[in-house]
Amino acid sequence: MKRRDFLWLLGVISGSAAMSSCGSPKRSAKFTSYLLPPEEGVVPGEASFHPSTCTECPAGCGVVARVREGRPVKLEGIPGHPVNDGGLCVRGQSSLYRLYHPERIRGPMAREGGKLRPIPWEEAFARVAGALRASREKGRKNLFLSGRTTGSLSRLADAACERLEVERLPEYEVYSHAAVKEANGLLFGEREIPHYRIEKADFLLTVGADLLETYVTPVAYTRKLSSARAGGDFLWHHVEPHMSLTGADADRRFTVAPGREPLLLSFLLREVLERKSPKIRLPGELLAAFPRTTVEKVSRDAGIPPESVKEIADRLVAARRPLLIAGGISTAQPEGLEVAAAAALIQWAAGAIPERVDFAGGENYRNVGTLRDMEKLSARMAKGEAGVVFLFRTNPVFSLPPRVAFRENMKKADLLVGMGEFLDETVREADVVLPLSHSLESWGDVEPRRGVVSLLQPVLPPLHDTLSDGDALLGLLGKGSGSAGGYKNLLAAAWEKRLGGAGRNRLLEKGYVEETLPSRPVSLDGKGATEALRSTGPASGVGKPVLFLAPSIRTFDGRSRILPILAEIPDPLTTITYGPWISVSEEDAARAGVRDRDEATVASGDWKAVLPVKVQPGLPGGVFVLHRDALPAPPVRTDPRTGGPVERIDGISLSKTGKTVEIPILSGSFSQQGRGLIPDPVHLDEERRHQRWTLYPEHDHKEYRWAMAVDLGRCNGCAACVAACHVENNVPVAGTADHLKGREMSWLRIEPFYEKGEVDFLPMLCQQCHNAPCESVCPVFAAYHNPEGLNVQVYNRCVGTRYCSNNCPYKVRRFNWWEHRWPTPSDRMRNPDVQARGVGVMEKCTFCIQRIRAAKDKAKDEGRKVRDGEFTTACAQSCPTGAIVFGNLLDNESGVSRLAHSGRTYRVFESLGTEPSVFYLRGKKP
Amino acid sequence: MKKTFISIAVLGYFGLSVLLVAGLGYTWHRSDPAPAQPIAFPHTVHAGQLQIPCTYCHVFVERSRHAGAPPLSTCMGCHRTIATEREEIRKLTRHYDEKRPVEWVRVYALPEFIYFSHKRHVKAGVECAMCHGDVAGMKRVRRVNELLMGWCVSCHRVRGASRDCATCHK
Amino acid sequence: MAEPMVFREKERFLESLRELVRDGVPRERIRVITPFGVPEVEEILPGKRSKVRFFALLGAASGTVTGFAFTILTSLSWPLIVGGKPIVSLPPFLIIAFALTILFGALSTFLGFLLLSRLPSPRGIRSEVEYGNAFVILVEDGERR
Amino acid sequence: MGNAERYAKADRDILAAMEKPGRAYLAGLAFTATLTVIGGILWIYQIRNGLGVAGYTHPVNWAIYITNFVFWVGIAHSGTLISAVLYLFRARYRTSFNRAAEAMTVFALMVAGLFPLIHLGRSWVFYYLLPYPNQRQLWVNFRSPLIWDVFAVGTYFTVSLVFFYVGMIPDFAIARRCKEGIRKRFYQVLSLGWKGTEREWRHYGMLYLFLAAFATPLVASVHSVVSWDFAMSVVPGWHTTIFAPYFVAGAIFSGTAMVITLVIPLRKAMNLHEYITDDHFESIAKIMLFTSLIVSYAYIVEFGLAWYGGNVFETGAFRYRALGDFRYLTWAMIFCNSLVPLSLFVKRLRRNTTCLLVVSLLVNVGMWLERFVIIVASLAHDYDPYVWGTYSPTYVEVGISLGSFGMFFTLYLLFVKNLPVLSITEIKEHL
Repeated sequence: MKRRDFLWLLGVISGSAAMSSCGSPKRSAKFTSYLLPPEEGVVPGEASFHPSTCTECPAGCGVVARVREGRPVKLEGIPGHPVNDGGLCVRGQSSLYRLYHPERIRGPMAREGGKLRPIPWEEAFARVAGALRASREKGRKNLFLSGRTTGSLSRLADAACERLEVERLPEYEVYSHAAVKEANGLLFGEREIPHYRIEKADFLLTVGADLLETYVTPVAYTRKLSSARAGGDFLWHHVEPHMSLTGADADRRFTVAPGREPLLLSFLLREVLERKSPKIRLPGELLAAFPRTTVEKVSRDAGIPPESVKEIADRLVAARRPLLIAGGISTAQPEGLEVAAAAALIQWAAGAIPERVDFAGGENYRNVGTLRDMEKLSARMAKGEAGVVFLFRTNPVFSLPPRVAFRENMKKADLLVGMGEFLDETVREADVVLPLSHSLESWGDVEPRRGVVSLLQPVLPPLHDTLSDGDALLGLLGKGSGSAGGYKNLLAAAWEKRLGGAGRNRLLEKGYVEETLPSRPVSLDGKGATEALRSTGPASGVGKPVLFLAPSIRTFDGRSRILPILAEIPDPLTTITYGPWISVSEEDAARAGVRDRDEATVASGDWKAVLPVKVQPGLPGGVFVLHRDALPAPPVRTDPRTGGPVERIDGISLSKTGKTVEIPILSGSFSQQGRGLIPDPVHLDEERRHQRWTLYPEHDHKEYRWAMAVDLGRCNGCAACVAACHVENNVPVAGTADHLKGREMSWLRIEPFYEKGEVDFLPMLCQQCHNAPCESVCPVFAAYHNPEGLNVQVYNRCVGTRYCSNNCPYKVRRFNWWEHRWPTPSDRMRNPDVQARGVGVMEKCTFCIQRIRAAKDKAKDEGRKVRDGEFTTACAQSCPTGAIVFGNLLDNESGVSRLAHSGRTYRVFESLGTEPSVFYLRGKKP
Repeated sequence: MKKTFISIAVLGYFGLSVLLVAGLGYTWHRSDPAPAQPIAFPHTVHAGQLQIPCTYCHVFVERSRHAGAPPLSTCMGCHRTIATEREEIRKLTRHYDEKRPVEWVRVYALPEFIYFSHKRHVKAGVECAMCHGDVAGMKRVRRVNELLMGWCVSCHRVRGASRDCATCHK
Repeated sequence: MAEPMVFREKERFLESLRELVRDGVPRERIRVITPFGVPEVEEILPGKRSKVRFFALLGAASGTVTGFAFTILTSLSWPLIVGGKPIVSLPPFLIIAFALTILFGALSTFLGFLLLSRLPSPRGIRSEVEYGNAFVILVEDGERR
Repeated sequence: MGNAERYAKADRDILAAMEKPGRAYLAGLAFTATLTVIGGILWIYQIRNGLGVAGYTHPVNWAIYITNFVFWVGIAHSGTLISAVLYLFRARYRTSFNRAAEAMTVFALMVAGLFPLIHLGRSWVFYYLLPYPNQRQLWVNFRSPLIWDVFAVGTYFTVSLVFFYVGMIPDFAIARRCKEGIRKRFYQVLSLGWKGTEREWRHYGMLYLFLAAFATPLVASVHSVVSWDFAMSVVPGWHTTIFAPYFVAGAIFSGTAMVITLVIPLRKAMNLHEYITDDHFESIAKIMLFTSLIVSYAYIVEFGLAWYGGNVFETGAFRYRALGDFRYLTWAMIFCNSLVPLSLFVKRLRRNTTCLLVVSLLVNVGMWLERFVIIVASLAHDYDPYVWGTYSPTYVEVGISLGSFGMFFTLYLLFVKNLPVLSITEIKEHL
């Protein structure tokens, strides 16, 4: 029988009793029998795991979906996957909500009388086909615009466009990394983002590239960084004009005056050429673009202390395997090309190519166009050249600056075909809407990096009347219009052809295949570059103060805004959940006399916006930061040389309106108030003084005592664990109103504490205290200590006195102030192993007790104890840096007990004698 | 005068409490302990006369938390040939041919906040009958107990099984 | 039964009460009704001290015992560790025991009072005889008893 | 005039209070009853929608409801103090207050008892809090201060009720004589057929003595237990050893204040000037002044400890209390509880009922604020700075609180019309 039928049956087989936390079971539930015995190894009520790929952002991390009752309930990174190797970011963890999002398009629609009305697929395809013919006869051009596509889908799209005589436009991505590609193209003839092999470097210098947040493939970089750091002698310097999470995690962070990066880089280039690799000769006229400077000049103009400039240069020169990555904000400036080019030349000069800067396994951004391409497109549509325009998984209306007038111009086309999951700003305008399935409902593959094939496979039948990307395209070709599965066979053949039978099976089994590509040496060609660099960039504006449109770790370029979980998870640096806001440096705040939550008008020329203020420590004066997705249609200019966007707005003025806006800033204080939550490593011995003595007899644990170790040196505040916890434990979405009252529901939070512009992150979850204050005050034993050292909360015993929360020094307990709603079908993403808590009940983290239960169940079947590392909590599993280690403290061999007894260990508020089971490893990077 | 006053009070009080108890009793047992099934499957015949072991049909009981209903193919294994003329069997065959799974009505259901594993109990040597009663003797399966906490706990006490709340409470 | 002697003044009533006693009327046959407690009556007609005390003592004692027994036994019936405290932690149990001591003590004293003073007495409730603020002496004649 | 007349007069005067109610009375009753009903409706609304309708925030999990609970339990105390402790001390002036005070105790406890239920997240499973044999085979956690509350307050209520009733038995006997019709029957039953024989009086005396003896320790114990709800926790600002005496003193303080607030109008309305004289008020005022001094001392000690101890959490908590979001309430509290009562050092003011009324009202306000500040301000800023928050009540909380006052005064108004407001027999005894 077909896989999806089977899955469906699996779904209904144990449609167990309806949710009811009030105690009395609903007894009318039905349950269904199989037609045939299920495949071997599949057991109802037990989770099954299916590999696939995350499509929340272009990075293409491998994920394995945990499926219960035929529904995926959790995504986790695939260990060993060439991209993310087990890690998954906050967006990836949350992307499950995209699948179950209540606002997804339920079926194909067409515009009738100005309103979109549902129509059958056949009709939809027929209309499109008709329109294609019509406009072809009219001599108009049919256009196909998509977001970044890779692998088989990209090929299919090409084929389809060719067949239908549709012009396939350059793909549109907000973050096209135009400058980097342009520079590499001009210098080495590789219009591509190379694969940076950080793990092979001993010194990393990043300029503006937000490796840990959104830059190309953040999880991959994070993993690589961790492995590089694990290697020992590794140092990471980060240079940026603003303040980013990435900067906060770097070993040394230097702020450079906006647009002055080229100065620093020219200096470094000269240094490298003279002191490191004198043999290398660069074409003189090319070198002329990077004039010789002095430390003093650099430090004066770029605003970096001379000793720091020297420090960077010396490290760069001294390093045996240096690596330099420039990108992100720094290359999205008028000086972007210089920055990128200088960086590329330093890489060249320092001999980072091809070992550490690998073009052979590039990041597959060749087909991605630029902002200029979109301007062209808009212009063509304005002229009425456009016939049918396909808008495939892309939302230009939201992200393009108003001057491009994309929305207005695209209306001039004969027919707009919107293809996507949601009625976003673009699809909303379409005449025909073809709803696409989520990647977890679709067959497919992606090639995030050349030589890496990652699998997409359906783990549940489509929730709505949608088609997978491939099937939709096939439908346009009139092939079995709308019938599912056509694409699957195509893929099977394609994989067979490319990978061979063995490879295909490996792909289906493990979810990915990595081909070993021969590393390709590149040759430097100075001419084109010299030309480009001579031609001046866009007017560099009046300079400071400037506003940067930075990418957001929570929403990427804004595409993840719709995921409610991400709105619930605070922005790591500001702890703001429901935005928008503008980050203002302490200096500017003092000057403008604004404080947190004050409303301010930001203006530059004729552009202005009114936003609440958040004062951001560590942000250099004269620099404002706004997340790219904060306002639709931001006023980005186009760099004539790279075609890329200029995401820096110059000549900013900020003035307070006098109003204050309530925005949920979750942190009550960004200072530790001298309470030593993250004690200074200097005071190591002082902690030891709190040797606890007690009147009570010790209560012991027989087999297990579950404990956790959190390495603050590794934690970079990326909040992936928070999202993982949300999904794993059915943590409800509270909403703005409650967040304003501080009634967030998250069981795990990451507390940022600032000191002199430096930020440290403290993941705070239930400490599972050995002597828990919360337990003894509960009148009904809803909170008690179980034999395995867990601080269990029995939800349906709880009467809601909330005394436990009062008495918790860590305030990690959450109370259900309301009956939280799970709008259908999002209720189906709830983890059936965890109760959905009802109104008036206190809830909290119990170290993913459902996972402990499962592991013990398995171990019992095999008549053994649970092995260390056999399972772990959701947060620990998702952590890209492996900062969280979970295990059995009684087992001296276990990772956690080794860490718990290391010299760097401390516990929060140790002096209270609560004896937490969460051990923190203090101090900067290991 | 006084007497009536008192008697009214007394009557009112007891009347109320009686009503209350009755109401509670009603809500507790509101669902039919022996619901009619889409196909009248007689355990008396299969488990009783034919002595077919429970696990022959409830295949998952030793492998999963759910006992699971038999795949229709199992039924058809015999009923392709046996008693094909009977109305109920015709129903069954129709379901099978039209690939329509049978929607059985639950007799036992635990609240959503409870973790219960058939596997663990079977492996611990708990007889099916201990909870489900003499199913072999039931023409239509009847719920023999209400699965209230105290009932579980007493057995756990007796058998020395875990009484950690987290064993059963999610 | 003899006519009740009714007095409106406390002093007169006490005098005649003394007379009666002096005249050798057996104490058991004299009954007195007063609008409020008159200590002198106690002196004139010395009776046994009220037994209510013993009810108080018994009640209180049983309260203490119950308090400790109840808390300890229930805690042991399902031992759950909370806050790392011992299963049988007496200091908190002492509070319960104390509360129950007072409660049982007070209630049993009250019951004792009702018992000893034959209250509530249906006859008393129904009877229309009222002496108001008067002080009354009743002398029951011998045959009756 | 002779004793007999005086006795008769006492009967008349005091029972006069139970005559047909006037307009003012009915209006008052209507008003308080409405408040009660509104409170009830709001409570139902809260149960249907969840505690979100209240102003609770994440760090501040307890607020006005618990404040009211402590406040009302505190009010209850002076009742027992006056009727039991002063009885043991043979304090004459007690006679004129004890009935009113006892009634106050009982009603205050009825109101107080509701608040723990109102503030429960799931009020409908309140019975989980009661130790009774159940099919779950589960009992309650006797280590939890909240269970101590259940027992302490439960006991306190029962004992006070018995004490209250026992005190009234002989008076019922008088009432049944003076009243007619259904009310007569009513008092007949309540009087249990009390005759006034020497045997009855003998046992009665003993009973009353013992009840007083049993009730006396409750004055200290109950509010100590209530204070331990806070003192037993780890919250900085709650976790101090002085809480028990501090709260007991506060309770008596607020209680006496409430007695004065109630009795002054009562005396005026029912012109009982002969039985409740200024001397009586003066002696109560002295108690109030005394306890006020204790409370002020406790304030000083609290801040002193925080300052001297130098514990970062303690100092933080008290700095916030004095200078933080709730500073105005804190200073208002100090003004009402520590400064205003000092005026009672002046004899003339002590004997001036208007002045007394004003002071007692301010003290009531001040003591309510004290509990609010202790509870909310301590929770708002405890250990982890990240979760620091603040709190502001919603109309639901305010409404339910007003409702509680409505309920209390409704009960009190019903009391003055249906039960003897003074202990007639005792008054006669002392004539």
